[in-house]
Amino acid sequence: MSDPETRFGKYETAWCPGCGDFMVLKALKKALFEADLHPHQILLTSGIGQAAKMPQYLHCNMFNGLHGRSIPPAIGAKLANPELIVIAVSGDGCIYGEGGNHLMAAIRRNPDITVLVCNNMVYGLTKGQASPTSFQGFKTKAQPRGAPWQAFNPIAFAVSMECSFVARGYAGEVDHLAALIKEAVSHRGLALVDILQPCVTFNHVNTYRWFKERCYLLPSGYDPSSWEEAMNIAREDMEERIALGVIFKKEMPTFEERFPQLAQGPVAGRARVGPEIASVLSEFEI
Amino acid sequence: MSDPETRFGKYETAWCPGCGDFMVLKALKKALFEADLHPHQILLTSGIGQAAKMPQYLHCNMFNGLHGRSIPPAIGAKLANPELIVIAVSGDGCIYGEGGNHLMAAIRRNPDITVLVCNNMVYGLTKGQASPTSFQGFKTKAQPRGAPWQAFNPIAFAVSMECSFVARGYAGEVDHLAALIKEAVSHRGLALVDILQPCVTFNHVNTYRWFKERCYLLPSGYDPSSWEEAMNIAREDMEERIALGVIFKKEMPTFEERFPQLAQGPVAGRARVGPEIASVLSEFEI
Amino acid sequence: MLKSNKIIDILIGGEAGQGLATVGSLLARSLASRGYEILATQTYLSRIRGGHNTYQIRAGLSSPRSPGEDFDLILALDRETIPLHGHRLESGGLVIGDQEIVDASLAGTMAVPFREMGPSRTMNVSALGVLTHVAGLPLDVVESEVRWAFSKAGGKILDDNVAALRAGYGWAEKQDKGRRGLPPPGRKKKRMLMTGNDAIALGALASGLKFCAYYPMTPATSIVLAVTRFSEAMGCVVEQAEDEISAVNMAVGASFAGAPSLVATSGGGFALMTEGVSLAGMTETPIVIAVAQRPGPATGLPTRTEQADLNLVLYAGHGEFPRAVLTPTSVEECFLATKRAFYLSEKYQTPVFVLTDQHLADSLATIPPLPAETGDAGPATADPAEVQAPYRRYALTQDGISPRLLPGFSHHLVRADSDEHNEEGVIEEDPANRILMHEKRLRKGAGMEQEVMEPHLHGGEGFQTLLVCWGSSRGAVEDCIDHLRSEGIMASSLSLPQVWPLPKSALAKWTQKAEKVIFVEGNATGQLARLVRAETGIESHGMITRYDGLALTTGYIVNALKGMI
Amino acid sequence: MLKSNKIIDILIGGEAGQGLATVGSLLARSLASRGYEILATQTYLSRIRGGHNTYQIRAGLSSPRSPGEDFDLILALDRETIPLHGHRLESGGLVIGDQEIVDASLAGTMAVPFREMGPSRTMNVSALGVLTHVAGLPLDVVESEVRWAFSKAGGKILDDNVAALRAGYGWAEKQDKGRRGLPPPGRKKKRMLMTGNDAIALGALASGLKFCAYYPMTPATSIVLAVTRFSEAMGCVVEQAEDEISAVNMAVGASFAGAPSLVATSGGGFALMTEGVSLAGMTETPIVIAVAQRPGPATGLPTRTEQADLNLVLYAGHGEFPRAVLTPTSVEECFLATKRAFYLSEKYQTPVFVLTDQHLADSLATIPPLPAETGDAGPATADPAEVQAPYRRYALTQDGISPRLLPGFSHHLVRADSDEHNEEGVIEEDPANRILMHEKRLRKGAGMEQEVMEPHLHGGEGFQTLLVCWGSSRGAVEDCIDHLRSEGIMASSLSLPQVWPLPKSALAKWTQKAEKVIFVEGNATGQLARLVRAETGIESHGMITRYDGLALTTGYIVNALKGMI
Ligand SMILES: Cc1ncc(C[n+]2csc(CCOP(=O)(O)OP(=O)(O)O)c2C)c(N)n1
Ligand SMILES: Cc1ncc(C[n+]2csc(CCOP(=O)(O)OP(=O)(O)O)c2C)c(N)n1
Ligand code: SF4
Ligand code: SF4
Ligand SMILES: [Mg+2]
Ligand SMILES: [Mg+2]
Repeated sequence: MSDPETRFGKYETAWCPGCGDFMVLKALKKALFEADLHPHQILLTSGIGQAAKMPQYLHCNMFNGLHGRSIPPAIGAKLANPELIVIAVSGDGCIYGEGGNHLMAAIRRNPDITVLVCNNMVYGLTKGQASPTSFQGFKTKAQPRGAPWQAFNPIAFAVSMECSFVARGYAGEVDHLAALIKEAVSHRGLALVDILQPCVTFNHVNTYRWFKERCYLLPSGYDPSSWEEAMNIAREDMEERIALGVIFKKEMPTFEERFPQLAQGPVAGRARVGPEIASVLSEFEI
Repeated sequence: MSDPETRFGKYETAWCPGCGDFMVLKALKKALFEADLHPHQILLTSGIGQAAKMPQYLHCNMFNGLHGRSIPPAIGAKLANPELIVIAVSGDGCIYGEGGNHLMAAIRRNPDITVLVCNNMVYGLTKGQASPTSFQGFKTKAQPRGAPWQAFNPIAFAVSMECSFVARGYAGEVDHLAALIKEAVSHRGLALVDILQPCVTFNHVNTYRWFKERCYLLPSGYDPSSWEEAMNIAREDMEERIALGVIFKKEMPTFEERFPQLAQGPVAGRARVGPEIASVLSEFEI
Repeated sequence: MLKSNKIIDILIGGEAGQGLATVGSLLARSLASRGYEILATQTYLSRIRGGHNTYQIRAGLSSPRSPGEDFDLILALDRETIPLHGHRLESGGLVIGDQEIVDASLAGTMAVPFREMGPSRTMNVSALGVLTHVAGLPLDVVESEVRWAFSKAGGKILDDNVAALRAGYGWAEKQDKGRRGLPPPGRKKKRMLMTGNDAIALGALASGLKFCAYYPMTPATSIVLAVTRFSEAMGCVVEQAEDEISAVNMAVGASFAGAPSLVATSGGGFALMTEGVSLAGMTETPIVIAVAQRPGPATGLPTRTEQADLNLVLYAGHGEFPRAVLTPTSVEECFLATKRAFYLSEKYQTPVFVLTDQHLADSLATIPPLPAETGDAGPATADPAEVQAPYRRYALTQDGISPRLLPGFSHHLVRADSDEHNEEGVIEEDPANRILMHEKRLRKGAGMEQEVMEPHLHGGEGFQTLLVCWGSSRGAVEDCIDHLRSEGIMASSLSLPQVWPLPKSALAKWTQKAEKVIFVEGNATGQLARLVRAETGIESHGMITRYDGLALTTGYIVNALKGMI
Repeated sequence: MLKSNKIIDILIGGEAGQGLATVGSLLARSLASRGYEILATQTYLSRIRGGHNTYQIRAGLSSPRSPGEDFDLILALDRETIPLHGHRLESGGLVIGDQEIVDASLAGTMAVPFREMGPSRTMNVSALGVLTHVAGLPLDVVESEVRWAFSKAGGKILDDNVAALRAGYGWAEKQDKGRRGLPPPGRKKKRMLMTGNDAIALGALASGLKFCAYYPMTPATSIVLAVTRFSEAMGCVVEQAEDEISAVNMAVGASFAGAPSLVATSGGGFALMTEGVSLAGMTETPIVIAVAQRPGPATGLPTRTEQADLNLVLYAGHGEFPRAVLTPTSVEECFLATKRAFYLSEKYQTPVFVLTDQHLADSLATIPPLPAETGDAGPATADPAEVQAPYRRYALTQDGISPRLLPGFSHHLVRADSDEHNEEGVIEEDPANRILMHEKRLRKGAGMEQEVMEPHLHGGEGFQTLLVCWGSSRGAVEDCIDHLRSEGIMASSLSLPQVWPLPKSALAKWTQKAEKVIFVEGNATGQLARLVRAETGIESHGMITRYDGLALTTGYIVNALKGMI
């Protein structure tokens, strides 16, 4: 198993040729490989969408759930078995749209999971409606006058909520993205990686070229522990420049650590009903 | 109708004596009165909770909907009839918890509605569970070890999303609150007013005294148009000091303005099917 | 109405915030610890203070099945109690209230000078003192309950309350209104005292519950509070989710990972979970969903009771997949049915419901001790060593049940998919595969049909009229049967603790013996009656329905039966 | 299978992204504009590129009711088409494909040198050119459709496509494979061409639709896209919501404010809306909900078809409240049923469903011109001047319908409440009020029962066997009846365009004449059959079900009937 594809498999996909998701998949395999993780240690959860097909193409445990709901099963599984490396991966519509409330709550909880958002700024699988991250004015069949909303800025949102780890990657920079994902997976706490992912079929505005012209790597001296710096980066106008890298980082206790129940290891698979049940029942004796 | 109670009525309530909601109701009536609004011009929507009972006690149009869903019917009604003054009022659990996704999306849309959150930092009606704004460690029957999450900071969240109008009021300062609400209602665009509201029954941490010791009014020179200033205020540690006033303000086109359909007035109540239907159908002739 | 002299009925009425539930539960506990069998029920409003609530206790030498409707003792803590309930005083009964509320000159009333007995915040405990004497309870039994209840507060609060209790008792002793007590209980049997919701929580914990997610909603919240209370001792993780959608999806994820999981909610919250139920059906993930009904539609009457969400629970979730719906008929059965629910859901790897209502959820009853069985009550997982790679999570089998492995516990990979999938759990859109997988899932339903909980027949095998009911109304229906039989009417009842799969053969067997089959349901449209007709063709000859927010009672049913039989 | 020589069946197979739908719809439009009646259906996969999809066209001199199963012409755009569908070629039929795909030496094949006809991105239009000739269509008819389709792109793209069309046509002309064309159409009748989803959108707009909220979901999205296309012309506000919960709650709010409102979704999205449906029921707010079914559970087969969400739609939402469920049986009826849905929902102030499926949603058909009636099709509101203050939004009336006012249009205040409420809309927890209000709402259901859409009887009044179906399968069932009758079998069919309230008297009338009643449904458990039994006691003698993701076809039904009659 000396390379990512041998370890994590190579599958036929249902993506369009040229889709940025191929590169995300590649980076994800590379990251997991370099983190020395093995398929059975990993649980990938996802919602529904093009990006959400990712776990179908990666040899590991998988829970492919409902549209918008990649995060709740990830948290449930992590609480049941904190030893699993849990990664939720889905699209921008799935995680920032339908599932927005779960992301908000997850950031406040800070479970030790990684959230990868393949952000193509459009709804891919349903054929090209505007997504929360579509730029205002982005024209589609469903929004012939252009998206009528302000675009969602996931980085500013997450930084404002003091999310434990906030990063932005770009599908066009596989090695950099792989390094980011690797760091996100090793980070203790909720790690959000917003991944700019060109959709060659439905997004003719935010193309490879468009990203290439704007993306830059955060300088090596950049300090992600500064909230103010992070917020400045987060608020850069994407039409002008787009920073890639770990933008914000804050060490905090994880959600799982707050449960004494989990101190002796996973509750999943534990001997089911111990003698404690007798004393519990006895509390109701009269 | 020379005073708020004559115009907007006086009802028996189902609140506990001493509840901060009484003062919010008083401030709301005062604000509407001083804004020279009349009952039939106003639509109050709400979710479910103690605060969500507010419209029951105010003489005006009312849509008392589902828990968590005060905002979507407000937007629907506003789009149907932009001439209505639409105000959504509910609790912190309702708007920041169950309904978080709607608040996120509403801020991005910027409809000209007002959102009043009676933030008692607890679930009142269901007898005292932790809410998103409960402080980490806040102990309840449901959270005997204390709330395991970071508290939600609605002000930082809204400012980070460049919400058109962000304010914080306090039930203990009725006149100030009334002025805030009046300003929020006159503001064009989405106005979020987070209202600190003591719950005398289930929140024995964030009490009148606690608030009194920390709350201060933003100085008259404060400039809510500065995002950085606003974010600084938003991020003040509530344990230390709590600013009251209009914290952030940004003029933007409203959501309704983006619909040419609404240029000639409300679609609600319009003559139903005009001669345009013939040309629409003719597009399908073959 | 049939009422033996071995039963006493007590009603306490008052506002929320007056300590009504405190008096009620202390009295209930005292009666139970004295050795009586009790059943206590509550009605309350959707508010924290004010309004008019009641706490009712029926106590006796044998277990009461349903709440009383006429009262031996009425304690009025507010002014509304007497106008609302005064006419329900038994002859010879006693009304107790503050002297400002009741008219001292009337026979059968005790006008108490509560103000003289202590501060107003202990007035409820003074009233308990009066009740203690009148109900013929030894003071020390009640006092030790009061001490237990206020032990945590301690200090002056404890002392004040004990003093208030004694003051009330002492005052009552001096009156000559007699006592309305029960005959002394025999040798005390071992008993437990709990609510329907407690019993569900215990049933879940006794089944190896390891994960519980919820969003607060009356009348389901107290299930989760009971689980929470024991969660650390039992190694169960409990999390309050941001909404019901998250609760059910978290629970499905936790269960997938290997933690037997529970969610608890009521109608509106459950409506939000229905997509997740379908997910559990498709991914074949065990999950138990406790739905405590309250009257809808929408917010409805949030604190009252109804049985109108049977259809919702039967058909919730898009697409077709197997499920079971258990409808416990008593507090004790809440425990048993919940255990059954975990057994079925883990065995058949599918969602299973425990469907109750506010009436049962809040019913406090003495029950025989519950068994403290230990052991591996949880999921039957396969032995990873005996499973061939690649592991087929959805292997096609004769009974539709695929050997289950947990992710992370072996080198096998566990792959679950909400899309239609092949045996390995990979998305597959081919029609032939669809047929195989769809039929595999539905076969599990056929298996569950072979092991349904059988209905309870009451009244004996000889009858002309058969009343059929489900869930919480069993007690009232059975008391009604006893009453009818005492009047020479040949009626029996069949109470269903499980409505899906439907116990078809028992229904066929008993209904065909009846001249008249009458369904008794706490809803307006007769949801069980329709289900039975759809599934078996069995016709009902009448329907007794109730949908005013209150529980079905013996008197209500007897009344409604007039003219029907 | 019965097939007249006045019908031609064409199948086009290929990958997503190859322009299959473009060729298909251009050919369909050309056939229609030439004066033929057509029905075009699609199967596709849940992906944007690749996979194997089909586009089928049946064209004839009279309106085709259901898609063909054997083909006169098969166009293979990919390598999978021939292995998958080759055996379904009619004798004398023709297979057309690139010379690298088909074997030129076989009779009945046309191996086309597409590469020589232009760039690969116009290969689909070259193929259309070949089909144009073979199907006996005049080149200019098709060319004008191509010009129309590419007029927006214009320039080189337009020119290249026209050239490709001509190249294909010219090449085919030179072969001696003959033509498979239809007899020339008679005098051209006025026709419209649209899909089931278009027809729903038009039905809504023609009913005065003023607000539409949705979250994208196959196969419902195209309803909303059609509404969007005309939204500015028709003064209708359309908004893509952040999720389905918001969509339905927005629509309820808009409708409350006075805008007739529509939401459109499919099973999983609808599951999320069910709490909102209950809200509409309780607040008595009109709303029309279009549910286009696809196979579940969970994500299931997102682009395929099924009729398995009938139960969900019938019982969605907690608590009991009136609703209507319309199940249009053809593209034309999608328009009529949607108009009916708005009429019912506005009249009875309650949620009404238009329940279709992917098969009907995506069916493209020629239909008689739809009436462009103008007028006040919307809600009947009361005259504010004649309403006494305080306005009672929930005034108790005999038919349960309370006079409706809109907020902001007069000095009256309109107060809607999701809690149980009194006549003025204020929360009220009293049991007596509950009974009045609950019965008031349910009375509206009784009213709707008086005006159900009657079922369609096909085959005549003399029959031994009666097939009963609902929704999209009508066409296949009726073609099956014609086939059976042509073989001397006395069978008729009853197709239900409305299943709730159930057309009980028509069902009773026709089923009692039948020796055998057989239900035909696109689900595994026979959901209509169970509903009919529950409501009427009518038994079925057999069931034809389909749940592989494909539509019920005439051949499938005829096959399944073998041995049954
Ligand atoms: C509850 C629900 N609503 C809607 C859908 C339909 N749906 C499937 S994928 C999708 C959007 C996909 O967009 P995104 O999450 O951005 O993923 P992408 O395809 O762009 O990778 C939608 C709306 C669904 N499957 N379930
Ligand atoms: C879908 C749904 N879930 C849960 C509930 C139960 N519920 C009613 S109010 C409430 C919380 C109220 O808290 P908050 O919104 O903070 O209002 P407060 O009572 O504190 O004013 C909950 C959980 C409900 N009515 N509907
Ligand atoms: S539609 Fe876009 S996101 Fe989806 S596979 Fe194609 S290129 Fe990728
Ligand atoms: S419980 Fe709290 S929020 Fe509710 S009425 Fe009482 S004091 Fe107010
Ligand atoms: Mg996307
Ligand atoms: Mg609150």
